[in-house]
Amino acid sequence: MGRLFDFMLPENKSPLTADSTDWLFHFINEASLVIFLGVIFAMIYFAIRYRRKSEDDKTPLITHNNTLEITWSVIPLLLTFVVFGLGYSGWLNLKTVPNDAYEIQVTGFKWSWNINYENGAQTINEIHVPKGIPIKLVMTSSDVLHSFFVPEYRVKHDVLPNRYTYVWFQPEETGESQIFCTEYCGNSHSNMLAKVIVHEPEDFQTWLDENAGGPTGSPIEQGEQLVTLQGCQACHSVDGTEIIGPSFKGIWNRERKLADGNTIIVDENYIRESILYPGEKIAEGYQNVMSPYEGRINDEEITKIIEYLKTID
Amino acid sequence: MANHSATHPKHVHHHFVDSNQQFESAKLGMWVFLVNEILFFGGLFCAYIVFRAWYPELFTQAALELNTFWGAVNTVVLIGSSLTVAMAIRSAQNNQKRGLEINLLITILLACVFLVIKYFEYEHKLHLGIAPGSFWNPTPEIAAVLDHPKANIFFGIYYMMTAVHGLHVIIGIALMIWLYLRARKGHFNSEYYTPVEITGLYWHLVDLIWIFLFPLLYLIE
Amino acid sequence: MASLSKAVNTVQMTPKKLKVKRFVPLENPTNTYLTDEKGIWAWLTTVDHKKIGLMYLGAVAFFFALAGFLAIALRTELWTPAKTFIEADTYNQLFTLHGAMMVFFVLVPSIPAALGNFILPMQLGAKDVAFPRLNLASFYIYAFGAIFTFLSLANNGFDTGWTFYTPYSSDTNSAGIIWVTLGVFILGFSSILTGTNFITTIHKLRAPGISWDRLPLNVWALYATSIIQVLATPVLAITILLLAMENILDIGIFDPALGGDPVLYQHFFWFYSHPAVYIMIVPGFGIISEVITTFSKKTIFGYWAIALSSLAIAFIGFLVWGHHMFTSGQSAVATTIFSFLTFLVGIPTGIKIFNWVATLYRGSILMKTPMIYVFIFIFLFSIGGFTGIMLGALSVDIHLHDTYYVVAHFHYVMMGGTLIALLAGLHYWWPKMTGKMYNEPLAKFAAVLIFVGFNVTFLPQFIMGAQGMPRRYYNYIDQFTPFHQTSTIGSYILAVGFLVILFYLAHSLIKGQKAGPNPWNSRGLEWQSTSPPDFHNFSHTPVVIHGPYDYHQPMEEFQLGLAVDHEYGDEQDEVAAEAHASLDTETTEA
Amino acid sequence: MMSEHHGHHIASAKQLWGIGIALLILTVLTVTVAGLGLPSPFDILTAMAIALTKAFLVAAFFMGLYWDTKFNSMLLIGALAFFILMVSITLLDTLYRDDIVPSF
Repeated sequence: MGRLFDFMLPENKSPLTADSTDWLFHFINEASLVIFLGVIFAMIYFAIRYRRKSEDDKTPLITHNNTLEITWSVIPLLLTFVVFGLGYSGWLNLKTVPNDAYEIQVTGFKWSWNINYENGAQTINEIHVPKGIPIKLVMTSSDVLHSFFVPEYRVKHDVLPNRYTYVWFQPEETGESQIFCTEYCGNSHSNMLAKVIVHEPEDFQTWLDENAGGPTGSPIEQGEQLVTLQGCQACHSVDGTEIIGPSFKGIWNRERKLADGNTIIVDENYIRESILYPGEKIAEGYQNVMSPYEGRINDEEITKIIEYLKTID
Repeated sequence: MANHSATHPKHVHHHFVDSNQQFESAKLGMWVFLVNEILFFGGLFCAYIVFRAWYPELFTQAALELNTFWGAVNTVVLIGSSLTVAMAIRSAQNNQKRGLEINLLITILLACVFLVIKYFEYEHKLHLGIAPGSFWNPTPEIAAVLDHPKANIFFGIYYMMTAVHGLHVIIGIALMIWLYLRARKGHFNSEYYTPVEITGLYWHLVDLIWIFLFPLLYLIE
Repeated sequence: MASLSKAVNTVQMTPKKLKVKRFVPLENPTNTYLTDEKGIWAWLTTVDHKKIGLMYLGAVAFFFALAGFLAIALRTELWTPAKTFIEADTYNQLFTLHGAMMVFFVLVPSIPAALGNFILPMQLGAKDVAFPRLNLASFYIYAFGAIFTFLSLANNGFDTGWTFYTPYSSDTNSAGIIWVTLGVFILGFSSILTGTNFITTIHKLRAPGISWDRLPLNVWALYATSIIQVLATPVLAITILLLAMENILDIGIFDPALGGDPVLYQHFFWFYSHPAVYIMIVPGFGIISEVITTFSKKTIFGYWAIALSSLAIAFIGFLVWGHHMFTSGQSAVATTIFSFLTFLVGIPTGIKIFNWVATLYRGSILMKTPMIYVFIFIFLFSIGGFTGIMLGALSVDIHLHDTYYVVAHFHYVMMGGTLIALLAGLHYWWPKMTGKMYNEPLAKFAAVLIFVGFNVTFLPQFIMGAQGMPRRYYNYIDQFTPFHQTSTIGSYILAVGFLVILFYLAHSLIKGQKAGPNPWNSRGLEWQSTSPPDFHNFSHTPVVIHGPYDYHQPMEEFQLGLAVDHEYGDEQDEVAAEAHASLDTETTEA
Repeated sequence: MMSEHHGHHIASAKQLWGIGIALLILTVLTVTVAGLGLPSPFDILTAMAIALTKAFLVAAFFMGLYWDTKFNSMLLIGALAFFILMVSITLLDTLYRDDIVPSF
């Protein structure tokens, strides 16, 4: 605390992952500042002290000085070794997940984060965690590259399709922390935001139990929750607003013009096809940007979503 | 470099001091270009090595679909054409206009033979549905032998490597025809044969690449 | 003055003795490369390296203005956290285009192909580059590449970022990506041809006496650059070809949905694109060395340290590409080794800066515009370098990767480094290229505007980046608003600075004062010709007996040429040579 | 005259044919060895050793590096060195993805 460059960093809410990073950040900044000011001072001093007095100025012949060359090669070299070593050990710490970490599954997709808990609880764009214990996120992507970044924990890792990557952190106070996607992933990349919500351990347990098993209620209610959990609303509104894709409002059983000029009635089969293979029949006036949900959603869930969509009029 | 007493021959450009400087420059330039070529193909070889290290069994399996006999024939054809190009340069150095023309013609012929064989190889594979990328649609018999989920990637690499190499062969043929036409007009002699020399270098590189492609793609048992 | 001295010196050079005499460049040349052939057609078909260099300079300036205009649009859009005046799709396409144009159309060709083309043969005392026609071809290939890139805009554009990461780029349905990859592929050839040409020229076309230890540091820098161009660019070509095939044919090498590996794409891409950073900055180092000696009137401090550090940077630059991939999912072993090697590349860069500052010691320092840009360069580039150390440190990079901190870092290096060096070189060689002087007070004013505007634009980006602001964001959360607004204001100041430069350079072309052959009293060989130079650069074959920075030697000994009749070249040549001989008043013992 | 032009060595027809025949024999050899089915990694090692020998013959004699300036050979070797660098560093990633922390 109380370092010169404190103003640059966000609050540190996960000391176990952030402390060494912050220390090194300050160290490099301060060491750099000293050398930088030295160089700039020397440069400006020489410019004034040795300014040209006449066109006939004679300058001495100084070709080189091996002692100096070695000095200003070796000292920075040693400094950078120190920086490398500290960066390496801090990074090892970020890589080494404590054995007792609580695991949460995270799936990134265009343009939301889907969170799955061990007991079937699901959320979208909200990671609920208890404070004071290490949390491990096991992450994958269902379309393109994303990157999971929580500035206040100093953790970041790319999220790749067909592979699992992970980060860990241990929040020490309750509250919210911002999550960003930092790997460019298309139109709404900058809206792919989420929050870590840190609870007291007992509150977290209550929350987890309440949400066990995923969507609940009537098929229509489950359909509504699925539309939220699957991130549909990042692109499709339910109130008629045009976002990236067509709104869900008032589409059921109506005619729809397609980009290829044909017209189609929006029925069960069209909705099913549009979820699984969105590129097949594009609505007129929209781009083909949705990633296929084939393999990410089952028929039962599709049926529930269709039931829900019928009700939005 | 300092030799200014010789007259400035017609084929020497204004910014060169003499014929030798021009020849050496052209040759150096060509070698630098070959460095490019090596790293250009290097990218493909790198992809090959990475995937082979990941899936050695895939490469053993998939190489069975490639015809070693015709691959070997093509190797011999290209080596032969390298030999004739070297002979063509020798002819030019010795002022043998006729020898130069004949050797260039044989080279062009061999290069065409290479492409024809390659064409039949491609044709056969496409017929079996072993096609690159989204055209990948192997017949049931092939699919039964080649039951590897990443088989499409091996052939993706195979097609990229051979097609880019084939493209170099085509460019080589075009250059060789250009040389032949100039040779017929008597442009080359022992004092000036730079284009023959540097095209020869290019052609040898095309041969070199194939020398590695052949065992890497065809000879995995 | 008028005596026709036929006295001739003999300089001992291996393997044979050369007769040399002094050639004083004409104050008012009547026959220059600009008057040699006239008309637009003569320009478009010229094989003269000087004209090609100028054409490149014009093209680079055009693309810089265009990409700079895009930057202003982007900064304006970021004035508010949500939409200010353009849609997300447009924004994404604009930042992609800004990046791609700045990298491929501006920074890569800027110094080598524009200034380098003009200056390199002159510094070597050559009449042209080794392959003048290839040189012209490289310009047209560059133009074709640009056309293809713009055709992509007519085909839905592309919004992948200039890095074209798979699978986003290979899955996109926009045809624009095909056109732009084709464009970049073609541009690569232009870069390769320039590099090939320079390497050959430096090896084979040096004037008598220019041994490797008398090569100007600018030439050393361009030599190192050319090596990188030749070794790295073909890998970009094959990468971009594979990417296009991935998009068109789905060959599956990079696309995880087809079994491929997106991280492999990143290896391929950065194998070129990291060394490409050195393609952009190393020529800048060359310019700094030239300018700093001229305006200190002093021998460079640590000639070999600076020359060899360029080569060291070129070599080590090939070993560090993975530091762009610390969060990508590459293996831990690779990450560790890449981080370690990354620090090694910082050392030769530091050595250069220390040597430049040491050169100032006990010099005779004249703060003309080029020298002011050198000071700005050292200031901004040092910040870029130190923040590079920050990003090389593994744990810190995890936090800073893909944030505005990185954006600010590479702008400090690329714009604060390369572009400022380009401005230094442009002002330094402007009298040589055009024969005219520019308005010095206005030029200094513009330099100050650019310095202030630059820092106002990019310093806040370090802070918001460290605070967590990710790059390539169209919307942002409210807490970053003040930083973004400061940055936007800074970008406007920068733009005004560049407009001032445009104004006084245009004015100089029309009404500038005559510069004379050597307005800075430099010892560099390129200054021992007329301004502007004649078609063959020199009316004689220059002979060099001193290093390019030997300010302790008299000027006369830098104006030597072969004292033999011109038996080659056209007749104009001989006339010009005789005209010079008649001005020859004295000779010096060498 | 020719002694001055060190780049203008003229190979004899005998030399060139000799190299051509050697290349032919090596091709037959590599196909034969591949047919033997040597255990891995000896199969790929022999195949590469033969290919390198062939490449050396082509580069040294057909391309004339044997008689040429050293610098051109350096270019070729340099290109190969950078290729090997590219491959080996990339392999440092792709072969060691499973190690969570570096196992030096």
